[in-house]
Amino acid sequence: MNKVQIDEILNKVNGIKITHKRKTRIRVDVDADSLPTLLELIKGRASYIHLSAITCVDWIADNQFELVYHVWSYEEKCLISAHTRIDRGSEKNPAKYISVYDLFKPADFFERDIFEMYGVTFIGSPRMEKFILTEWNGVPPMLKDFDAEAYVQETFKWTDYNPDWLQELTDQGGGIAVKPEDIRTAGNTHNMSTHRERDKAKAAAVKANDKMQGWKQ
Amino acid sequence: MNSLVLLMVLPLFAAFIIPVVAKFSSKLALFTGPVVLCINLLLIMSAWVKVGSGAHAIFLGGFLPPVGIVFYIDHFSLLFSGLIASMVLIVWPWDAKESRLYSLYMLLSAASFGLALSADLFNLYVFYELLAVATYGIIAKQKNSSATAASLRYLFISSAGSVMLLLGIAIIYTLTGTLNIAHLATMTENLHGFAGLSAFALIAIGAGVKAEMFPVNSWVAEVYGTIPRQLSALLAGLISKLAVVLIIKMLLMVFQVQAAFDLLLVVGMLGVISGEMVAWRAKDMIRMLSFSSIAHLGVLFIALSIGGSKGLWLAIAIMLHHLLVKGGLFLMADRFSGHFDKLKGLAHHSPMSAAVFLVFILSLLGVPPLPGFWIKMALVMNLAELGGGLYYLAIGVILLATIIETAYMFNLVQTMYLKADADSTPLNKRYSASYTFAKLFALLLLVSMVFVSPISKRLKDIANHSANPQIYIHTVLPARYLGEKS
Amino acid sequence: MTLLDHLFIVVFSCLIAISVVRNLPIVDKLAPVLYGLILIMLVRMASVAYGGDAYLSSFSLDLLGFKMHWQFTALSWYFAIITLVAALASAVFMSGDWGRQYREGGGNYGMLQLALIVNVFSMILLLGSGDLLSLFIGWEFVSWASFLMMVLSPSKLAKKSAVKYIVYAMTGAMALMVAIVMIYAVNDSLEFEQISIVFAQMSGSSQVALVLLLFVAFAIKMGLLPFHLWQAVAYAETPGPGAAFLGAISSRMGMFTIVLVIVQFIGLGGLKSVGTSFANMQTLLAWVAALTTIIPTYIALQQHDAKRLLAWHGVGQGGYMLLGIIMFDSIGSAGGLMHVLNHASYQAALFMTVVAVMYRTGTSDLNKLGGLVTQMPLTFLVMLIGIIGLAGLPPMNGFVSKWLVYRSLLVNGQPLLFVAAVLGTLGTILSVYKLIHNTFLGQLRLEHQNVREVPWSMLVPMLGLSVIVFITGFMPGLILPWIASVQESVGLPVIAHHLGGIEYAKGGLDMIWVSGILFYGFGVGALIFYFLGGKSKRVHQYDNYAGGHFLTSDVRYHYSNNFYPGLMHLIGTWYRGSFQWLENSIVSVMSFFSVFFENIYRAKQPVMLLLIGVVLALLALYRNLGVGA
Amino acid sequence: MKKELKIKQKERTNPLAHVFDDFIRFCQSKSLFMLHYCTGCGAIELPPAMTSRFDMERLGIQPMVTPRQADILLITGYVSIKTLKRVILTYEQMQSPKYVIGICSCTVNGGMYWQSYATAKKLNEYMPVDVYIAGCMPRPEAVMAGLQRLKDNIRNDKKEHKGSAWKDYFKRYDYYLGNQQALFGEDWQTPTDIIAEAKLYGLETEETYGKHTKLLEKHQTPLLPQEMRIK
Amino acid sequence: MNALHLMAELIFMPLIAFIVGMMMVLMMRKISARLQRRIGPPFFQPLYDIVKLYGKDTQISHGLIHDIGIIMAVGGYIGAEILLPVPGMEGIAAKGGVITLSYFLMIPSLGMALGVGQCANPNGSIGISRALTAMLAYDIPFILVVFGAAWHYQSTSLIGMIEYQQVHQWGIVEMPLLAIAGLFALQGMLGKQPFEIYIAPAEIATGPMVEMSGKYMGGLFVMQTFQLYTAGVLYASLFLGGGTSFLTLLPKAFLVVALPMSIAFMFPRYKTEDVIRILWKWPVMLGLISLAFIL
Repeated sequence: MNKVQIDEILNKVNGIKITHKRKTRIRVDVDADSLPTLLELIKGRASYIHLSAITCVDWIADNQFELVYHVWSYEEKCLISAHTRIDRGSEKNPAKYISVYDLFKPADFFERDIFEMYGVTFIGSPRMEKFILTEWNGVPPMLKDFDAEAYVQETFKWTDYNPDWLQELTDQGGGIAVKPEDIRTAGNTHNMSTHRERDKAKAAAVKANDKMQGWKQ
Repeated sequence: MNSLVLLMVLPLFAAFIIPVVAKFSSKLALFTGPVVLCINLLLIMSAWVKVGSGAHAIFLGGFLPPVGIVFYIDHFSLLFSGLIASMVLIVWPWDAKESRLYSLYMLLSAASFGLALSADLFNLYVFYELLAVATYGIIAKQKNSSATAASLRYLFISSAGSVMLLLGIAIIYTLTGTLNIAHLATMTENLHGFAGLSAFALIAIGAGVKAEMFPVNSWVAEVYGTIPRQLSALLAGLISKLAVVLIIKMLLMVFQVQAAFDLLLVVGMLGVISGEMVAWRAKDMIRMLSFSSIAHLGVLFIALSIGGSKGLWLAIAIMLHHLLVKGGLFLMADRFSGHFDKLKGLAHHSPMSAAVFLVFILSLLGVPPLPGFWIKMALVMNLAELGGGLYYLAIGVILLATIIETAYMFNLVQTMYLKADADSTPLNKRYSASYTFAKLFALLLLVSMVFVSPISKRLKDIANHSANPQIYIHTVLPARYLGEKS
Repeated sequence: MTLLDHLFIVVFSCLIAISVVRNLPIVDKLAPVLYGLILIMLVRMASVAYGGDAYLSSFSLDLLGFKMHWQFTALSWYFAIITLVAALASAVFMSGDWGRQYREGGGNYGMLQLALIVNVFSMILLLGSGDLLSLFIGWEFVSWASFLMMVLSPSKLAKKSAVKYIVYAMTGAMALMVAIVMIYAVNDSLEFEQISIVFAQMSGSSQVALVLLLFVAFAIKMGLLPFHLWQAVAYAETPGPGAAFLGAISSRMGMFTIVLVIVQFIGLGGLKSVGTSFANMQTLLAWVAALTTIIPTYIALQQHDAKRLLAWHGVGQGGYMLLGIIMFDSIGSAGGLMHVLNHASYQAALFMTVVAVMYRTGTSDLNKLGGLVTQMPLTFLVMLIGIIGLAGLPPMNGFVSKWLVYRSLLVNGQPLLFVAAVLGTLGTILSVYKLIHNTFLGQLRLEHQNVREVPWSMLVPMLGLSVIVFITGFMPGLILPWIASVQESVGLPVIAHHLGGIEYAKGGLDMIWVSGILFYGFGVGALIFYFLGGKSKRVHQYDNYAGGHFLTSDVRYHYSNNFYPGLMHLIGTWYRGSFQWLENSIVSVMSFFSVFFENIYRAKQPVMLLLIGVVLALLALYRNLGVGA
Repeated sequence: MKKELKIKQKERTNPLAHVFDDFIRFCQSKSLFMLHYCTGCGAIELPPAMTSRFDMERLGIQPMVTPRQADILLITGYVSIKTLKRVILTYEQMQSPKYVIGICSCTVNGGMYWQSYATAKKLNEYMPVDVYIAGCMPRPEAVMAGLQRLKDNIRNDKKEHKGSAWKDYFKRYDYYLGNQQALFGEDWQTPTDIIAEAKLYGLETEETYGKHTKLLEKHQTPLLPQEMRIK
Repeated sequence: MNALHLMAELIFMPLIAFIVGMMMVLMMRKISARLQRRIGPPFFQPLYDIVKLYGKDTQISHGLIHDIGIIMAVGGYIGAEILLPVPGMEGIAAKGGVITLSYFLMIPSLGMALGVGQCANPNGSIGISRALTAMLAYDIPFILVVFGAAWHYQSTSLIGMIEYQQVHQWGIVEMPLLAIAGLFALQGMLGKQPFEIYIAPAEIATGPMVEMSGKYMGGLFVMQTFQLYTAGVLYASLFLGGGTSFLTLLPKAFLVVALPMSIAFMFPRYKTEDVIRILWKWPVMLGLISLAFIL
């Protein structure tokens, strides 16, 4: 089935945007409520029978989640990734979307995983419950507004780390130049909002460390 | 001694008087039968004492033997007539509505007495027919359709049987010219040819109809199934035995030859196997009992085939034992009968009837202390002494029959002792004479268990006395006649 | 009035006493006392067991020309003492709390007591028989008595299996009657000596017939191979200690009669002379015995009901006894005879433990039990001693008799029989471990948390029997003189014995030394265990390694179903029907014939038969007249 | 330095006992049964340590399957909180003297997953660890060196007291239990009854009991073994 | 058999068995190491293991029967050692023949089975059911071998057999096939690699030994030493003429144990039913053929 035929099938869905990335990759953007019809269409008409994954992206800025359905066809040797955007919702009314379990059985696991990691409940999915993080009952951890490092800082106590072998080294005058805590606090990355500022702070700390090392050569 | 003729005359006379008496008062009609039977019983007892160890012949109408009718009185025939009187008294239908049934019963007893006593062939045949007619009448008395069908079938078979009996007698008459058994006994040599033996075969099968012999006993199950339990007790218990007596008289006096014995043996064995096999599948109490009685009569024939006084002694013992046990079982069936499943849990309702039933079965199977065991042991011992393959086959058949009997009898006992559930019929608890008589029979059985050796000695004497032809000939044919002949 | 008459009178009066008083509460006290009384009467006659001559009874019956008299030889005394001990133990077991529970459960307790005394009476009668007819009468009494015992349990299956038993028993009795008749027919006497005289005169084929008939009769009662189908189900379904009694001794009456009739009067020469030199009767019997040790044992391995398992072992162990006896040499026959006593002791004890477990937990299904060792330790101890005996391991008496049987197989050079016997033993060890593991070891179920030990009235007989098992194992010399006197009375070579065991030229057995060494080993092991190692902490059954999984009480992880999967893959397919087809074929043949005959009776044209007969007769007449005139 | 907690275990008085103890400690150092709990990526380093090139058996160390038979618990790699529950259960099922070796830096201080919400950072907060072998998968030589170090600690434990860290679990059980409850919640319990074990072997100190053990008692009735009872 | 001699035998026989057994265990582990091109454990490693296990401070027990099981296991083998004739100490061995000895070898496995049963661990129960099935498998050829030997030497006491062999040639010369069958059965008896399904570490966590800690595990290690020693000496006295002195007996015993060990570490593990199928097919056939020759 060449490109024209596949486009002709795909265009049956109104409001669809198709981009042929490679011979084996087609990206399709479609709005939320017409995605299930698209999946049904390509499964029925175009032998895209294997749903290999459902992934979710947290666009915190646009307050949206992006759900990507990767469907593979053995005959075509080609993968269609259907992108759609759903509203991110908030604490009070969490994000919701329709489940495709009746089309593809594996969807059960993918939806359960996204529910656990992002908090998106899929209506009609058989088991909307904890999957991997059975011990975790906090905020869905993959959300952008969840800061893992901050969580770690206040749950785990950083005791000072001076094992006896370090004791011997320091007695002989050696030891660690810059304590890991200094790097950590100096870097103080946890209230930096963007990556770039964090990297800049890290580089400064490293330069300070090299300077200290200098005296040893 | 001549008063013994009354035995046969009185019931005949009563049979015709009862309908007339019934016109005046039904109660009188009710009692005439039993009164007559009691008189007969008294006569028999007095004769028993008078006869002592000898024998006596009555020539009716003064005609001398080869011509006239002869009654032969000895312990053997008196024993049977006594049994007839008491059995008919026991099964007397007190609650019969119209008097014709009483006259039929009177007719029946008259015929039986005749069979037991008479000593010449033609007379035997007449009484045999009278007996058959009486039984048709009684069977047909039942109102339901299956009874009439059964009696019809019985009519066909027994009439064919009596035709064969008549044919046998005719052959003997043509061969010897006489019908008096004693006279026949003196000229046995020309009866031992092929014709003689075929005559014996015909007589045996003819009488066999009544004696439930193998080929001709298909009527047994239907008839016993439909007639009242008391009557089937009488028929199975006694009447069949009378037919066997007829065969015995012929066998002992005339046909003491190996071919006859073999015939009886084969027929007996077939009877045993067929009876047991079908009883094994029977799912209904009465059907099982009737087929079991066929089997036991088969054993009787096997015992007869031993021949001589030993054979006769065993036959008498088996007959008495079978009368007690089968008669008792049929009388018991009056209280509980019908399909086995309906008998579930019976032992819990009335342990007494179950115990009595058990005693009868154990004696039937031949469990040691009970008399059944000793009879079976003696039978098997005698058969073994005769040696020969056929006799060992007979032993095998008898013992196989015991095993099959154990199987189906104890299946029934097992259902009895199970827990009663919904569909088992409640016992008809109303008082019935036959149940008390059944208990009496059981008591008799247990008592006889203790006196096994004295009873067996008495039976041996009777057998020896009546089994040897010389005594018979001398009493029946006066010396004068004999003197001329030899 | 010899001692034997006293014995008969006492036993009969006990029968009357118990039948009168069976429904009153005092029967619980009276029954054991009566059995004790009979035991004392028996002990008074002990001289016969130490080489004395047989006791003749003054009773003798002469019925219908058959003379019957009674005598008590060493053989009968040996079996009688086993019967009485088993009866006493089951009576004591029955009369205590078990009886109360049986009564409340709707069982007919009085009848059970009566059945037990009837069994004892009939067995004493059989053991005391002096000639063939009294033997037959005793044999019938014993069959009917055990039928009475079996038919008492309310379940429908029990009644069906009881009826199946009585049919088998009657077949056996009839076979015996035919044999007796064959012997009587020759010279009109029923004495035991007649057997050998008649056997000598008989032609080859009738010899085979006589031996086969005798063997069939006794094999049915003992449950040897072709006729073993009835025994397991019937004994398993008998109520409570009745099963213990039947399992212990009832089927060994077959062994008594085999020794009495076949071994004593037909003897080795007779057996060897029957049939060709290679396949003579002795090898046939030996192979029946060998197969009987193997097949029922591996059927027992598959049972998941404890009583069924033990009953199947009863069948299997019967094979050992016959295997021992059939060797006809001193140690083999001693082994076979001793195995009767040994088996009676631990089989009764094991059945009682299973009944005790049923008394407390209500079920004997091995898949519904487990972990009862902490709740019922004494019952566990009795079962442990019992299974060591049943498996035939050293300290217990089972080992002595099995050693004797093996030793005789070794001396007679029978490799295949030797392997067959060992297969039987190993099968026993496997199934016996399954029994004790599934009931007492492993995970304790929630519903059995508050199960308690059985009351003393049930423990005393069990412990008594296990003491017997141990004592006769530790010092087999106690019962070897009985066996020596039995061998002497039956005409077998007598075994040389001393208190510890058996002297034998090429390697004897001294149980005192062997057990001594074993206990010394255990002592040293205990010494090492308790003194060299430190303290050990008792832990709960959920504190267990399960691959990091937290064990909770709702998960049932006790491994009991399909206990030997490997073995079952290999041999399971052979045993599926456990030889049920043997029985079904006979039944189908029978029903075929009965249908055939039934059609004859239903046939509508009997008159046709008659007419044919008449026509034939006419034909004969015509021919005759032609000739006669 | 934390103060030396006196344990109630009575010291054996007779001299022979000391000789005996030294011999046992020598044998303990010479024969160690290893249970490696392949939690993380470090486990791949152990097969080479066992096979012909490095041959752990030379040191007398054998791999064993069940914690009951094992002396050393090798925690190889990061320990997620879910796995930590099983690791603690396995540790408690092992019989002392038992030793824990943390391989890979993830057990030391969280390693490269130090900022992950799902992993336990310091192993010795939850159980006493004898030897750490740092390295983001240390080479087999390092593992062998670590094992050799452990053997030396055991052999001269009398002088340096570095070989009996396992007693610390009983001595400061409350501290460890507190850390565990912090992670798993208050109703955290394991089937092994550590308090009873401490009492039995006399290893309890005042720090064994505390706030957290009271919490434990509130949630779990200790599993008492069924004792044989005649009546 | 004066008391002193008796005491000596009672104490020294198990001790000798223990020491020689430990050397055999060492040899076994060295062979497996050498086959895997490893150096293998130091000389006293078995001693260290056993002392360490007995020296453990804490060990768990699941109940009295668990303890008694281990006592029966060790005690049973001690009894078996005393019955096994050793040069110079045959006093007690005369009391029990080879049949008694083969039964003595069954007691430890039953004792251990009871102990493991009480541990209420499914791995243990599965292991025990496989161990007993394996016992069923290897005991048939073993009994055949014993039968053949007893029949050939016309006596069941081991001492009689050894004297017979000192006079005539060795058993292996006269009954070669039986000796091979004996080796096959020995392979099964020692419970090593090809027939080791009941200790399958990965599948059922060392089967019966899953809940054995401290001195319990030590007891099983001691049992293993006795097992190797008994197998070696028994086979030697059956087929290799037993030794008049230790110098001749021990090399034979070590050779007898070394042979199956070197075979063992080449093989993976058979399934339970294959164990039975193989052990009932080949050694039994060999045994029967050789019996045909002897009888």
